Amino acid sequence: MKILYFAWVREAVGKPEEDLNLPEGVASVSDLVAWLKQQDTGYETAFANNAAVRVAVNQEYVDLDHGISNGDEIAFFPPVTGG
Amino acid sequence: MKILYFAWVREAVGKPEEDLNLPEGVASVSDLVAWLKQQDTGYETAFANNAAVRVAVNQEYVDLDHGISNGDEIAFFPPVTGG
Amino acid sequence: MIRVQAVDFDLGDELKKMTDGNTGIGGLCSFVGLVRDMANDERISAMTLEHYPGMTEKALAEIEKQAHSRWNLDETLIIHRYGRLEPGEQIVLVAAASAHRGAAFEACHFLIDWLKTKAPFWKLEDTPGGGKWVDARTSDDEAVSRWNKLN
Amino acid sequence: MIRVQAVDFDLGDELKKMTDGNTGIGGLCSFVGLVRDMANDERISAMTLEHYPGMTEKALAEIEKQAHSRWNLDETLIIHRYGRLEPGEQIVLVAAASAHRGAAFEACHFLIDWLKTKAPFWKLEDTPGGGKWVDARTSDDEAVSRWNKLN
Repeated sequence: MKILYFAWVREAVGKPEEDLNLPEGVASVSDLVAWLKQQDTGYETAFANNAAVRVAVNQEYVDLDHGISNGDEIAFFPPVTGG
Repeated sequence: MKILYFAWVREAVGKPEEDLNLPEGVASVSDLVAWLKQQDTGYETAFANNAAVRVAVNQEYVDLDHGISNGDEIAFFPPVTGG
Repeated sequence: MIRVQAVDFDLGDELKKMTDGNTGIGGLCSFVGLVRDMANDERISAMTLEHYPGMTEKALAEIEKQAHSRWNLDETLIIHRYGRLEPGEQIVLVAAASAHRGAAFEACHFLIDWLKTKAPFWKLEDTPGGGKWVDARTSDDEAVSRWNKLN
Repeated sequence: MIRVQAVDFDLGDELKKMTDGNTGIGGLCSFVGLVRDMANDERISAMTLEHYPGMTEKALAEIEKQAHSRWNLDETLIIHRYGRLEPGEQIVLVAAASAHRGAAFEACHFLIDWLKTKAPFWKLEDTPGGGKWVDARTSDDEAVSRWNKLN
């Protein structure tokens, strides 16, 4: 699966995107966040406050308990500020 | 004083404006309307329904009981429909 | 700024002039009214706008002043045409520029609602059945009344 | 129509194209968002807009679709820029054309309110203290919530 990061989430993680095989035991977005936070302090910073981060799976907004699978495009970003 | 007529009020009266000396006993807009209606059937048509006509004295909207004097510019017209 | 004129106006130029050189403006809201080819199921071949020179300018200036007293605005613009206009032609432009979009939107909406019930313009429509004076609409009175409540 | 682009747009041309040839349109409401030179009492020298290519277009298309399902509209337009923009530059244009002014105003206001909370754009401001990501505003959430009530 492909993971994308935008704005300050991207800066905290240190990269705009990465490809990943669905890790063992990861079935939802929140599972993925928990798993990422164990990999590197950048993710810990990015996901220090889940309420500050929005998630899209396959370019649709979803909640943290949304299920994910290997072909998905998952994006993490702050609340939007365009317009 | 100067009297102006617009839109269908103008068409009913048959002229866009006229100059008039304040007639004897005319102190308000409604006095003037009553006086005009005695002069010609065109005015009777124009003022058949007072609720359908708006009045401005010196280019400000006023009510029918508004006082008038000889130097005034008085305008009669339908509710506005611009924009 | 207010303008009452027979000639057409260039929408892009007019809007551009409102924001040029003022980098404090965050939002510009505008509304253009156009002549429709239909009204009350009748075909309109043209429209003639009559107005009350002198009072028109006073009424528009007062409407603009009211908008500035109610919202924090950098610029406002009202252009209203008169004379004969064909379907598709521009009748009126109102616009408001502000630091914030809420003020720009509300002021622009206010300008056109007030103009429609206060500015001395009258529309005569050319229909297959002859010239017809447009009736004032109750919905326009209702539209303006919501601004009165905010007084 | 929706467009996501780095280059500037010509406001007058874009609006004119929306009404050209359609004499059923009675009103065109538009809103342009511009880069301000100040934010939170800090001077802004420039702004960089990041977005999520792919999702941005989907979100804007959905916003436009929502507007057409709620109001009777002849045309809608959303143009949003990305990349580096300086104070005074145009960021976004939303516009709605309809037979009636009420629908044009409401739809236009709806488009920008929804865009501000749904379209994946993020602003990075260049301030004297360095680059700062703009925080989402509670007032934007409130602005969009009034449209949800109308569902």
